[in-house]
Amino acid sequence: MIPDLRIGLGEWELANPVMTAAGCAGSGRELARFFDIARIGAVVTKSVTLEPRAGRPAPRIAETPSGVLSAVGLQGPGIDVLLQRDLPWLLSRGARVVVSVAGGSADEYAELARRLSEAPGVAMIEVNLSSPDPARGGRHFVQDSAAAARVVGAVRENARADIPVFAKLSPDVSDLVGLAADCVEAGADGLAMINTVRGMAIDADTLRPAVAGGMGGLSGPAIRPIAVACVYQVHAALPEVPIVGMGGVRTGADAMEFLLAGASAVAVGSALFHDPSACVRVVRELERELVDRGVERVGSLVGAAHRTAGAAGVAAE
Amino acid sequence: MIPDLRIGLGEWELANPVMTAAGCAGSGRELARFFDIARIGAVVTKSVTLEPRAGRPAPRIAETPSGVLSAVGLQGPGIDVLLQRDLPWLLSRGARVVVSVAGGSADEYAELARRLSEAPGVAMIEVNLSSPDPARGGRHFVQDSAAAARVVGAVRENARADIPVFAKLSPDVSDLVGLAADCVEAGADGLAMINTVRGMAIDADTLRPAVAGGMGGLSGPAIRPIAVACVYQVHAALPEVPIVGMGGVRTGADAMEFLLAGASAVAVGSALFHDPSACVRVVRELERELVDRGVERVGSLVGAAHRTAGAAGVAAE
Amino acid sequence: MSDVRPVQMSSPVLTVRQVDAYHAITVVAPGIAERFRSGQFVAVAVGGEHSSMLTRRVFAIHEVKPDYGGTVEFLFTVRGRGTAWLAERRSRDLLDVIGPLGRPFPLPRDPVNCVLVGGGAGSAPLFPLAHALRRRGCRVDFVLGAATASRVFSAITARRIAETATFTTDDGSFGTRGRVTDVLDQVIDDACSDVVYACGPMPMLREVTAAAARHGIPIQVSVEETMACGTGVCMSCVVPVVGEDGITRMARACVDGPVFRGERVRFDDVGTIPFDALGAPGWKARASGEDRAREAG
Amino acid sequence: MSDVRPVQMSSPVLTVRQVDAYHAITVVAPGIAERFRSGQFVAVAVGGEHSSMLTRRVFAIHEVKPDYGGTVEFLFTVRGRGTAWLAERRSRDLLDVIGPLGRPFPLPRDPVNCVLVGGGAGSAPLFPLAHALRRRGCRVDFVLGAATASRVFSAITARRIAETATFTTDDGSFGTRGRVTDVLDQVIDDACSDVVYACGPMPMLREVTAAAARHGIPIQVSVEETMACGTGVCMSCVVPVVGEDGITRMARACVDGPVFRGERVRFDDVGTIPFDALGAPGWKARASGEDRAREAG
Ligand SMILES: Cc1cc2nc3c(=O)[nH]c(=O)nc-3n(C[C@H](O)[C@H](O)[C@H](O)COP(=O)(O)OP(=O)(O)OC[C@H]3O[C@@H](n4cnc5c(N)ncnc54)[C@H](O)[C@@H]3O)c2cc1C
Ligand SMILES: Cc1cc2nc3c(=O)[nH]c(=O)nc-3n(C[C@H](O)[C@H](O)[C@H](O)COP(=O)(O)OP(=O)(O)OC[C@H]3O[C@@H](n4cnc5c(N)ncnc54)[C@H](O)[C@@H]3O)c2cc1C
Ligand SMILES: Cc1cc2nc3c(=O)[nH]c(=O)nc-3n(C[C@H](O)[C@H](O)[C@H](O)COP(=O)(O)O)c2cc1C
Ligand SMILES: Cc1cc2nc3c(=O)[nH]c(=O)nc-3n(C[C@H](O)[C@H](O)[C@H](O)COP(=O)(O)O)c2cc1C
Ligand code: FES
Ligand code: FES
Repeated sequence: MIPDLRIGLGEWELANPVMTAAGCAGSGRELARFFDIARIGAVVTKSVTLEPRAGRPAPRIAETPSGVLSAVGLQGPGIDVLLQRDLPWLLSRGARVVVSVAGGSADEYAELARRLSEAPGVAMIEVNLSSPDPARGGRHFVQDSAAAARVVGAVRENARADIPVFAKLSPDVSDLVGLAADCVEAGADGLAMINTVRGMAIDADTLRPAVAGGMGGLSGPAIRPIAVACVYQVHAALPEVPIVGMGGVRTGADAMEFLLAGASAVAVGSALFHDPSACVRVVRELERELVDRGVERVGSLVGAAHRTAGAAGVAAE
Repeated sequence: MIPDLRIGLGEWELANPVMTAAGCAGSGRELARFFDIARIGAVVTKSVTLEPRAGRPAPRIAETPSGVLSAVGLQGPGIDVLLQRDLPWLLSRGARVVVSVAGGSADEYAELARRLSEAPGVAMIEVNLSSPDPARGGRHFVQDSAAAARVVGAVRENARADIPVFAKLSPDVSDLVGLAADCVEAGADGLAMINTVRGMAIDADTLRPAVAGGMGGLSGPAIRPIAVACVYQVHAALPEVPIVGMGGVRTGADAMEFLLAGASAVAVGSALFHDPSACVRVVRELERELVDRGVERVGSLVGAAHRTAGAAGVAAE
Repeated sequence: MSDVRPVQMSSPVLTVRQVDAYHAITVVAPGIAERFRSGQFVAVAVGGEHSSMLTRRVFAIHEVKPDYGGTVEFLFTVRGRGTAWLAERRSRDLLDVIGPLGRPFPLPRDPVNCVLVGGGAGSAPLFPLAHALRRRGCRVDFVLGAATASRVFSAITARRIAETATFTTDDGSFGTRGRVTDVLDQVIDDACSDVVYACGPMPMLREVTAAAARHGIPIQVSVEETMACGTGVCMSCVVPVVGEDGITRMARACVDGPVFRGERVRFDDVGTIPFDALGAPGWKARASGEDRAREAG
Repeated sequence: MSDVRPVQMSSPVLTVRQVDAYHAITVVAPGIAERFRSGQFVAVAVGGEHSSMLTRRVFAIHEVKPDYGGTVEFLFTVRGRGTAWLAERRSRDLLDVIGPLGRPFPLPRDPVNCVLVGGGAGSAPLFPLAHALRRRGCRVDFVLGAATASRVFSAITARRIAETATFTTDDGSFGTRGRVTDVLDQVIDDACSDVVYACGPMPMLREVTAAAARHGIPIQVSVEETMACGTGVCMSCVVPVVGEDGITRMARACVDGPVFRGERVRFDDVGTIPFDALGAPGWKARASGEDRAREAG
C-alpha cells in the first residue's frame, strides 16, 4: 500500500503536508543544494517586508536544551527582490510557494498583498503577526486581537481572491482561541501556528544575554508540547479552519503528532538548521508511519486525537 | 577563596540559594535517602490543600525533548497530615521548610495560612496560584490578576507576620509583569516563578493525549529560556522584589543564569526526577562557578545581566 | 518506602549480551548489589550527558553476583528511544544507575511451597526470588508465559532452579498454547502451593490474583506502571491500592511497591481514580486526621 | 554561495588524535573530500541521535586524503559542550557531517608570492591552501601566532611546506614574543609578498588587513562568526560587508564567506548593524530594486 499523502488546506491541495517554516529556509536555493524542493508540500519564504531590512546585530542565535533561541529581526531584501529574483527562481524549480509577509502597519501589509497578487505563482500568503506595531509602542500585532484582525482583514481585502490567506499566530497571548477566531472572522482562510515563544538565555562567560538585544524567540523540539497544545485547543474550538502546525517538528512521528492534534499540514523550521534535508525526510518518515499503521489517507489522521481523548482539561499543579 | 553562598530573600536569609521546587521533592523523605536535606537552602513541599486529594489518573507524565509533561493534579494527603507528619519530620532533619499552598477559593487559602501560622517552623509560604478557581469555570487564579491578588492578600492577612509570603506565577498569562505587580501590591513579599507551561503530547501508538486528560504542564530544561525571560522581565520592572527562579535548573551554571537574570534563589524541580541529588550538586557546582570567576558573594550576581545588557527589546520574526 | 537506602552510581558496563529477544546488561555496582533484595529494580539514565531524555528507565534486577565487588544484571526488550539507546551500549561505557529501589518480595518465614508466575520480560525478578526461596528451603514451581517461543524467559534456568517449570505461549510455539492462567490452577493443585508470586502485565496479574483467591492462598504481585523517576518524587506511577484500613489510596508503584499483596490492588480501576479513593472527587471525609496520616507513602 | 553542492553524510571516524592542545578527527567522507577546495569547512552534528544540542559545529577542513575513497580531517580545541563531546569520539563511531561548505580561498592564476597568516586553531585552513598554492608554483611564507607554545599550530608542517615560517607567541614561549602583526611587515618586505591570506580572530584579521593595505597588496580573510547551521538558512552568522556597489550588507559568513576580501569587511562594525547598511534603520532607499537584487546571498 502506498498511502495517499495529498491533503487539502481549505481550497488548496498539497501533494504532501510538509512545508518549510517561514524564515528557516533561506531563499530556497540553500536547501535546493540538498534536495529537490518541488518534492515537498510547499516552500514558505522568510517574512518579506516592503523595504529591505538589515535585521538585528550578532549574536543572533543561541543553543538551548533541545531548542534554539533566535533574534534575527526579519533581515531580508524587501518585496522587490523577492518578486524579481527569489520567487521566479522558486517557481522555475517547480516549488509551491507560500509568501510570508510582515509590516509595520495594516497599510504596509495591504500593499504587500497587492504586490504579491500581481505576481504569478504565489500559492498562499501567510501573515506574520509577530511584527512590532509602532502605533502601540512596538507591541506585536498578535498581542492585540483587534490589531491582528485589522491586519488580516487588510491582507484578505487586497489579495487576489484565489490566493488563500493564513494568519500566523504566536503562543505568547492570553487568549489564543479568541485571537484565532478574530483572525478567521476578519477573513483568514486558515491559521499557521506557532511562531517562536518568548525566551532568553544568559551567557555565563560574558554575563550578558546570549542574543543581542536580550529577548529572543524559542523554537525547536523544546516547544513542541506547547505548539501541539495550541493546535489542539484551536482545532477543538474551530474544527473547520485549516491549520498549518509547527514548532519542533523534526521527524515523521512529530509531524503525525500535529496532524492528530488537528493540523492539516506541518512546517519544519529550526530542524532545518540541523538537517537541511529534514523536510523530505519527514515526508518519507510520515509515509512510513502511515504504512506501519495501515492508514491509507493522511487526511484521516487530522484531528484524530480529539476523537479518542476525553475532555482535555487543564491540569493544576 | 570559599565564596559566600548566603543570600537574602527579603527579610529571610538562606544558607545557599538552592531549593527544591514544589511538587518535585515528595515528602522530603524520598530525597533524604540521597543527601542531607539540611544542606540545601530550603525544602518546598508539594502544594498542600485543606482536604486530601487523589490527583489525576495515570498516565500522568510523558517525556518530551529536554522536558517533562505532567498532570499530577495536586495529589496529597491534605494539611492535617502535613502538620502532623511531614512538617515535623522535615524540621527534625534540620531542613528549612517552605510550604506551598493551593485551594479552590481565597477562603481556603486563608484557612491554610492560618493553620500554617499556628505550626512552628514554617519558614515561608508559597502561594501556588495555578489552581483552578471554581468560581470562574476552572480558570486558574493566576489567569486573572484580580483573583490572584485576592488570594495573595488573603494569605498575607492570615499568615503570621514573620512568615514571608511568596506568590508563584505561571508564564501562561498575557501580562506577567502586571500580574507580578498586582501580587506585590496585594502583599506578596516575593515571587516564585515559573510554574509549568501549558503543553500537550500525543502518543502515536494510542493516538491519544499522552497524559490523561489531555493538557499537561511542561517543565525541565526545555522551558529554561522561557523562565529566564520571565525572571528578567519581572526583575527589570520590580527590582526590589525578591524572586525565586525556576524552570529547567539542572546544573550550577543554570542556577547562575537565573541569578544573573534577577532571581535571588533558584528551585530545582524535574531535574530531581533524573538526579535525586541534583540540589546538592547544584550548590556544589554553583560554588565552583563562583570560584572560577573570582566572585566572592553569590549575592553580587543577582541581576547582573541587567547591568551589562542594552535595552532588552522583543525580537520580531 | 523500603528502609534500605538506594545509591546512585556511575557504573561501568561489564557485558552486553543478547539472549533471544532480550538484551542483558551487567554493570559493576557494588553498592547496589550488596543492598539488593529480590523484587527490587534499578533506574537508569539514558542518552548520555547531553541527552534530551530526562526521565529514568526502570528495570527489574535479574541477577547480582559478587564479582568485581558486586555486579547487577538487568534484561530488557527494546520498546522506545531509551531502550534502543541502552541496546547500543558496549562494555566499559558508564551507566548512571540508581538502586536498589522499591519494596522487595516479602519472603516466607517457613519452608513453604511457592509458585512463581511470570509473563515475558516481567519474569526477570522471579529468578533471584527463586534462589532466595530455595535458600530458605522452599519448594519453587515456575509458570512462565510469553507471546512466542523467543520471548520465553530463561527456560533452562527456570527448569534448573525449580521443582517444575510450566511454559505457555500465545502461539503454541513453546509449551502449552494459551495463557499462564490456563495452567496455573493445575500447578497449584499439583504442587500444593502455599503462596503465589507474580510479575507481568496488569491484566495477567488480575487473573493470577483471582486464581490465588480461588485457592485461598496469599499472593504477592509486582506491578508495572509507567515510571519517570523510580525514586518516589514525580508521582507518575500511581496505582489504586486498598490500605489496611479499607481506604483506597493512589499508591506509588516505585516506593510503596512495586510489590503489593495482590488482593489489595484494584486492578479494574488501574488508570482511573476510583470514586471512593482518598481525596477523589467522590470521596467523603469520613475519618479524622489521624487516619489520614496512614496515607500511602 | 559556492556552486559546489555540499553533501550530508554519516561518516565513520577513522582516527582521533591529540596533538598538543588540539584534537584531530579524521572521517571517511569521499563525497566531501572530492569536492573540497581550501578554505572550506564542515558542519558536524553533536551529541548523538537523542542529543539536546540542535545546532551544528563548524570546523575548517585541515586536510583531505584519497585513502578509503576520501578522508577529511579537522582539528579543534575543546570550548563548550559540542567540542567536549567530539573529543570523546572513538574510531568507528559515526559522525553526521555536511561539507564542503563556504566560499573557498580564491587562488591566484599566476605563481605569485603568498603570505599566509594564522592565529591558533584558526590556522587550520591555511595548510591545504599552502599545498594548493605550491602546486601552482607560488611562493608560500607562513606567519603563525598563538597564545603559547602548545597552541602553535603544526609548526613542523609549516616549515616543511613554506619558504619561511615565522612564529609568534603572546608569552614568548615559542618564536617571537608578540603578535603576528609585529612581524608581518618584515615578512612581506623580505618575501616580496604579492598577496595575503589570513585566518583567525576578528581583531587579528583587522590588523592584518591594515598591514596589507599599507603594503598595497590584496588580502583574503577567512572570518569566524558564530554559526548555527553552516548552510545559509539560519541567518545567525552575519558580518557587515561592503559590496561592489559600495553598499554594506549583512552577509552570511557561512555561504557568502567565510572568505572575503579583507578590505570589504567592516571589522570595526562587527557585532553591530552599521547605520548605513542596506535595510538598517538609518539606511535611505537610494537605489532602485535592481540594485537591491545584488543583495548578499
Ligand atoms: C518495576 C518495573 C520493572 C521493569 N522491569 C523491566 C525489565 O526487567 N525488563 C524490561 O524490558 N522492561 C522492564 N520494565 C519496563 C521498562 O521500564 C520500559 O520498557 C522502559 O522504561 C521503556 O523505555 P523506552 O525508553 O524504551 O520507552 P519510552 O516509551 O520512550 O519511555 C518513555 C518514558 O516512559 C516510561 N515507560 C514507558 N513504558 C514503561 C513501562 N512499561 N514501565 C515503566 N515505565 C515505562 C519510561 O521509563 C520513560 O520514562 C519495568 C517496568 C517497571 C515499572
Ligand atoms: C568558518 C569557521 C571555521 C572554524 N574552524 C575551526 C577549527 O578548525 N577548529 C576549531 O577548533 N574551531 C573552529 N571554529 C570554531 C568552532 O566552530 C567552535 O569552537 C565550536 O563551534 C564551538 O562549539 P562548542 O559546542 O564547543 O561550543 P558552544 O559554545 O557550546 O557552542 C554553541 C553554539 O555556538 C556556536 N559557536 C560557538 N562558538 C563559535 C565559534 N567560535 N565559531 C562558530 N560557531 C561558534 C556553535 O557552533 C554552536 O552552534 C570555526 C568557526 C568557523 C565559523
Ligand atoms: C531563525 C528563525 C527565523 C525565523 N523567521 C521567521 C519569519 O521571518 N517569519 C515567521 O513568521 N516566522 C519566523 N520564524 C518562526 C518559524 O517560522 C516557526 O514558527 C518557529 O521557529 C517554530 O518552528 P520550529 O520549532 O520548527 O522552528 C523564525 C524562526 C527562526 C528560528
Ligand atoms: C510532577 C510535577 C508536579 C508539580 N507540582 C507542583 C505543585 O504541587 N505546586 C507548584 O506550585 N508547582 C508544582 N510543579 C511545578 C514546579 O514546582 C516548577 O515550577 C516547574 O516544574 C518548573 O521547574 P522545573 O523545570 O525545574 O521542573 C510541579 C511540577 C512537576 C513536573
Ligand atoms: S516513578 Fe516517580 S514517583 Fe514513582
Ligand atoms: S550559520 Fe546559519 S546562516 Fe550561516
